[in-house]
Amino acid sequence: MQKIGVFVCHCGTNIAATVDVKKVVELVRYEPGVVYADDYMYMCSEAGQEKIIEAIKEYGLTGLVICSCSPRMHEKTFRACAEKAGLNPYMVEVANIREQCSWIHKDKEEATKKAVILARAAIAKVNLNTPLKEGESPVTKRALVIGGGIAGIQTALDIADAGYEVDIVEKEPSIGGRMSQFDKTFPTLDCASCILTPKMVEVNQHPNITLYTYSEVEKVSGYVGNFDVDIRKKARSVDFDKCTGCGECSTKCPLGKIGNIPSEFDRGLRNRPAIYMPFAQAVPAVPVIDRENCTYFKTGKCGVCAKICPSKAVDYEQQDEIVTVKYGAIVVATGFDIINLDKFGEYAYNESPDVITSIELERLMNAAGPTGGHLERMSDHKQPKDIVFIQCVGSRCDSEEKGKPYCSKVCCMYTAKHAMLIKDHWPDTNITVFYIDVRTPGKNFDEFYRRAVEQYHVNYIKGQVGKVKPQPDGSLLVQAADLLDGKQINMKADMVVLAAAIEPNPGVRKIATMLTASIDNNNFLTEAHAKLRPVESPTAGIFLSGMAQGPKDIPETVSQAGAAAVKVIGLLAKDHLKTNPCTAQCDTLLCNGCSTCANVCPYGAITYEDVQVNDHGLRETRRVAQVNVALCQGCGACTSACPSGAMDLQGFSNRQITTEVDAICR
Amino acid sequence: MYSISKENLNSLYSAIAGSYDLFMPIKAAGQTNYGFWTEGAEGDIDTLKTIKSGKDAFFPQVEQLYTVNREIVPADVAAGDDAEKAADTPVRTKLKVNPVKLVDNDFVIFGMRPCDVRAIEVMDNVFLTDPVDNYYKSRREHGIVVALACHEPEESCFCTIFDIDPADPSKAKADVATWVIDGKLYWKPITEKGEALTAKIASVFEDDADADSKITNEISYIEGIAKQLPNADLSLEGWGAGKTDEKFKSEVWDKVYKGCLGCGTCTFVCPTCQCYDIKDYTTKDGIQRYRCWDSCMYSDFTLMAGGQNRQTQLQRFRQRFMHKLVYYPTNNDGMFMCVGCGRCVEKCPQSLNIVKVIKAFAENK
Amino acid sequence: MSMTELEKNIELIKEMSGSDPYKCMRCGKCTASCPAYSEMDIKPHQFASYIIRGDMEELVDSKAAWKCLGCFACIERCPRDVQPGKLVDATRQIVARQRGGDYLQPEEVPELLTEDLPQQLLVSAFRRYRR
Amino acid sequence: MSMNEEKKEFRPLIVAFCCNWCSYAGADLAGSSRLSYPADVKIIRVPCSGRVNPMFILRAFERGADGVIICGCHPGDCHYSTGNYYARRRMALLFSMLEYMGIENGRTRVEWCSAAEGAKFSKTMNEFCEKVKSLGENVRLGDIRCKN
Amino acid sequence: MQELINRLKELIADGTVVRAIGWKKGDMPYNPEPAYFEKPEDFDNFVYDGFCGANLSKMMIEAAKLEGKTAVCLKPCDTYSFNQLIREHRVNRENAYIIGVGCRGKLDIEKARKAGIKGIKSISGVDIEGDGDVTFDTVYGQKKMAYTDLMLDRCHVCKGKDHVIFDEVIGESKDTGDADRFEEVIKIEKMTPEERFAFFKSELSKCIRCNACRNVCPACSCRKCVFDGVKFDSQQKANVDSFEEKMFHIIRAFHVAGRCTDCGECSRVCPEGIPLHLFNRKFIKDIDDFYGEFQAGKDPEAQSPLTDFTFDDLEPKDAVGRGE
Repeated sequence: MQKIGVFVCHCGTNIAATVDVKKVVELVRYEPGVVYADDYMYMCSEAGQEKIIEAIKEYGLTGLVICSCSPRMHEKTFRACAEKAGLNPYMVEVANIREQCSWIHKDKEEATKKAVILARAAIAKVNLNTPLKEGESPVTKRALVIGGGIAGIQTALDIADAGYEVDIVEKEPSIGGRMSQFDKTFPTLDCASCILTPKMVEVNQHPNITLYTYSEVEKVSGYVGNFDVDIRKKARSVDFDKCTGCGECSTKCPLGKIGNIPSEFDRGLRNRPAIYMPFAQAVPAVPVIDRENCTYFKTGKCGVCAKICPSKAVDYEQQDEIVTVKYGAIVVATGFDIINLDKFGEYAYNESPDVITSIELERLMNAAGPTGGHLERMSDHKQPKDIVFIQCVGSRCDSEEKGKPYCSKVCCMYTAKHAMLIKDHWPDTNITVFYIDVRTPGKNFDEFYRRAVEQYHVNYIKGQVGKVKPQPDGSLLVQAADLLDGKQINMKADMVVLAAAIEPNPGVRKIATMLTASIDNNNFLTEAHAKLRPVESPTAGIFLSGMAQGPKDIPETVSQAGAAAVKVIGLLAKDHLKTNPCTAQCDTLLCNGCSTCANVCPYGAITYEDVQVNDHGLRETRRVAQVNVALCQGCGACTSACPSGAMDLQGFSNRQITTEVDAICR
Repeated sequence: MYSISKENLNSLYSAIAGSYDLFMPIKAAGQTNYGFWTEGAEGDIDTLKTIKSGKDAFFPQVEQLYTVNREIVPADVAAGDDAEKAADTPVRTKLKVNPVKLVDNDFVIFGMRPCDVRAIEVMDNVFLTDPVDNYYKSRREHGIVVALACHEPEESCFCTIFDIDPADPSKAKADVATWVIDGKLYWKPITEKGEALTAKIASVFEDDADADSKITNEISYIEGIAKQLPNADLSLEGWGAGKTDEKFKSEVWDKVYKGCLGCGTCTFVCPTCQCYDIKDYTTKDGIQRYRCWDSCMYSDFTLMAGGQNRQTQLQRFRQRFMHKLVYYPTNNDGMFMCVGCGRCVEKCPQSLNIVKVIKAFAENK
Repeated sequence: MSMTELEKNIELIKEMSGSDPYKCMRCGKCTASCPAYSEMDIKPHQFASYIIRGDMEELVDSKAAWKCLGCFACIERCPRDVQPGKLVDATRQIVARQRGGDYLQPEEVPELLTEDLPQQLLVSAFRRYRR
Repeated sequence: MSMNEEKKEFRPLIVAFCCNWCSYAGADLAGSSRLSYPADVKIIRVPCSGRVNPMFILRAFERGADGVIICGCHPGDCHYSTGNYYARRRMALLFSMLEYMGIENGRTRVEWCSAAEGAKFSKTMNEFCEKVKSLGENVRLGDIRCKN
Repeated sequence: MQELINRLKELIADGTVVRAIGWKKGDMPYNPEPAYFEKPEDFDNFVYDGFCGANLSKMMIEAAKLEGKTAVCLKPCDTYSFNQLIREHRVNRENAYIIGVGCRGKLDIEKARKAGIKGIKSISGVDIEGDGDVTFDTVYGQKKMAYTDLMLDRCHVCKGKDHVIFDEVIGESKDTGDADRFEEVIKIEKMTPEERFAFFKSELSKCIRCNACRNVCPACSCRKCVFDGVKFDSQQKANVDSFEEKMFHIIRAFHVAGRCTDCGECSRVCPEGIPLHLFNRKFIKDIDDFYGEFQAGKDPEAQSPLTDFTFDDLEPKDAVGRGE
């Protein structure tokens, strides 16, 4: 029989306001196995833990039940506390009477009753707990960063600088990501490529970093410290070792002039050849053949690039290659894109080339962009005089079909940036910004926005635009209302810039599934804890960096990238990881050797061996299941598949769960 | 002699049920088993053998013995008057045992065949000898057995080898003997209990002057049939008291047990098997302790923590038949623990049965 | 906990209109889109605030409640699914109910038609009464 | 009459099996967002919905539960890759069998609920409680011995 | 039958096998028992006729552990069970010599009893090769029944006359199927929930927990059943008219779902005549409906539906209420 101590936490008033803590203590005192029960204001506090330790020593407790917040919050704390007092940490169970009781119920009597039941279930479970010992698994000292934008670059550099090897997998031909498309950055207005390019070069040259560009993650298996990742290196059709990056092939590609292949990098504002580098500073500076559009691949004729390449680097025969690499940690830095604007017919984005998105405006204002940095309308190449910016296009929408429910966070700032940059170059431009709210929390952010208003006289109007109507004269009629002045506005504009909502890169869903990392309704990766573990995924060994986790600007991205790197470094610095002791275990006397469990094990942790058994005196050789505890992650799939009950899960055993059911139903 | 036409049996049942609980063969979902008769239930005395025997009447398959509840002794009570001590006194809990009430109302077991009536004697030897089983005893005291003659014995029957007369229940230790002949039930009280019962329900009967001659004819007809049955000549030579060593060590067991599945069909349909297990069922605040039939054919029969029960099916198989044909007779003046009802002959999934065992030993002498 | 009178009213409007005035973030897209803007003494985006404040009487007495053409532009474009047009409609229903169920029957619509009535009113009338 | 009026409202007993990674976290989120649901729901934490053995579900019914709900990660999001896929098949067959045996539909449910879906968790539990309440006490599956 | 006996004797004589598993003549004309045959004289009692319904594949679990090969007589439907046992590594194929025996449907003596036939002295017309009616010679006179009327229910939904695994086949088989396999299940599905509940309650309340259904089942081959063990605190011996028997029968069927070949042994052996196959067959039907047709034991390589999945499997909520 266990000697169980029950500790009920008030959590200030968080629990005590709705749960009669004293009453819980009185009622659970009588449960089988309980020898001690008490309450305390904050069980997780130093003093609270001290109380637990004292009780363990004084009453010789063999098991603890803590009635407090979610075990996801403090189970670790209390386990460590038990360990301090010499008790096996797995003799602790937490009854969640805060998140699953006091916080959701109002009626005190009802909440108290429920708290008692939850405590009873935990007590019943502890009665069946057995001391468990953590195992150890080795750590592969290499990290994988998925995504080569600023988030991935920064994470990789930080990890590499700490002395660990890092691989970056980028699906585009070059690293650089969205930031490489930007012209200037807020709130300092410094040139994006001026700060990004050096980092890209550094990545390329860093001895600890391996780049897999034009590559994708194909398959992930394993677990923290020991991931096996298949990376598909798509055929570039250009020999990496031979290519000098001279660019001759791109210049000579016949499709460069006559083809109609929109440049992804320039958001379709200009065309590119079939063999191309996305942009001049691309890293690696090796072109790639777009096989879908290339005449040679379509018809077998042409071959101009291969002929003119001075170093004979073009290789049409190249095949996709799959490499399998072992990693200890994986960082997801898959970044973002902007939403599709098809749903917003009222803004005429698909109707008029002069209605553009902000990211297109970045390209239009960039000296290396399609217009050489000269702001012009795509319809008639004239410089726009009146420019209207529309904020929150697709952000802050109520329903899925309208757009995204969240604030995209960066639009207010980049719009102010755009307005000022335009005014700087072309001071006689009239700029109107229609906004719902101007949101500028951040260092020097509001000052930046005020500068746009006060210094540059950008006209900010509160009121969402209702409609943009292309006019026969080529201008755009913008219909809006000034809510503060109470007027309806119908104004003509030469160009309309839409601050389209951002969304996580659509590829992230597939990657999250492979990694078994969870994602939220908006496809942003979920962090292990919103406040306390913001750069970790709930899945051990998976870390989050950049926009993949949520909207953020460049400085935030860079800080998060660094934070993720630190977490990775912390992991890789260990030679061994403690493994979860809650693993499956096979009772060899009950095992039939039927292999059903092995068929459902996602980790290949179950093997079969012929072993000599002594079944109450009956000695024979039997084929029985054996669990490799280093591989087993404790999901328990095998236990429900096993018909005889031979396979059981430590810490969540069949009898433990059954007894919890019984306790709840009592 | 009392008689009642078969069409009016329901009024007989009603009359009995008016004063007693009536336990009798009832047809439900296509099968006939003993159960308590209530208005609307389909009493069935034509089916020769109920699937389970009627032993449930005295030794139910599941029977609650008592319940145990935990009572809380509050700290202050546990500590007595010493209030200061109370704070440090651990709370105690006390177990409270609540026995179930023993059966105290008379009930009637109607339609028991002579073999099953003999089986009651077999069980009496177990449950009514020291130590007496109170649960069984109370039922025996309050149960009134109405035996029914077999009309058409079947090929699986072999009661005659145990000197049971299927045709004449008045020879059996029943309280009332009955026959069904040509659409009429004839009723003959034997014991005082039987008389008392008869007195209470006499109004439903009519008198039949030819009863005695009809019954005599029926008895001789059935006895004639019984002689023709394939196992009528089965010999029990070599079995019985004192044969333990000889039979236990026999090599024949190894040959006969192999088909055995280790299910409990034979034991559960058997009128004489009386092994049981006692288990606890946890309820809301305590446990219910109940006993239920167990089968020596089960691998977990008498299993204890050390695991030292019978390990192989051979051992279990041997145990069942040794018990019936050797151990029991040894302890009970040669009485066999089998009444030849033939239920196991009919129901064994693998067609193994006591007859085959007896024959196998005879062949391998 | 019992609901205040105000909350009950808002619940009623929610029920009638199927839209939730609390969702409004005052972006003004409805007002921007409103073709009857100049006629509306209470602008579409203000309907939500009026309801939340409980100024039902002002709404009921307003011109706006009757000037809305029911063109559904605001309903179509509202990013928050507040759909002010439905709130306007609910206001009208409240008035209609106050008048004792004096509903307009679809058959009566043609009789009420005059040449001056805008086409859109006709269309919206049909849309509404078909429900 | 007055007896009937005073008769207490039927409160179902609901056992919820929640996987540790998604649904239990979703329940926590519902809690920290103060999104209430009836106290009738009692959660049992399991590592994965694939851990839920049909025996547990039947056990809960035996012991007097009026409804059992299993919550796991969305298909494709299982922390252990595939556990919920197996659970999905198991539960589909089990639920169909219970229906076949004449047990009211609606006493069992499987819901996929992510760690981010506190609102969904709360909504699901509210709905499920309502449903089970409308079905009344579970008399077809419970063991009479547990009622004492 | 003589051909079969000769062949078995030959196999033992030439050392191919050490023993054979077949049926031994019973003491009644209808109760042959599964038995081992080793010596030539053992075969004097060998029988193979219409009453040899037992599925011998489960006996191979133990037999295959013995020294030397064992010949086993399997009817076409039994071979499915054998395949399933191979898939689950419960028998060693190498130690088995499978003789596919012919089958023209197996007989159920209960059918005769139900027809009022009793006091049977001898039976003719049940030979494996014959056709025509079955004649009973009883102490109450001679009775006749058509062979098909005497057949086990399972034979009316025969899986076919082909053996799916064998070393050799002796004798002709006949597909005796003349009913729809899922007819009974569909009939129940069409009842109201109340009717369904009442139906199963009345059937299951007959259960005496003798475990014959479990112990005979070739798929229920656990060394120790969960209902005998303590792993779930589920050790059950009580026979109370409440939940336990429902739980037992649901779990019994659930544990063999996707593995049950629908051999029908459970219903054959139930002393109370409970149609236990209705549980198994419901799972089979659901598996077919939800995940595509699957016959356990047909292909020992095939993944069982319950250890398999597709990304867009049916949601549990759509698995119920389909009839509504």
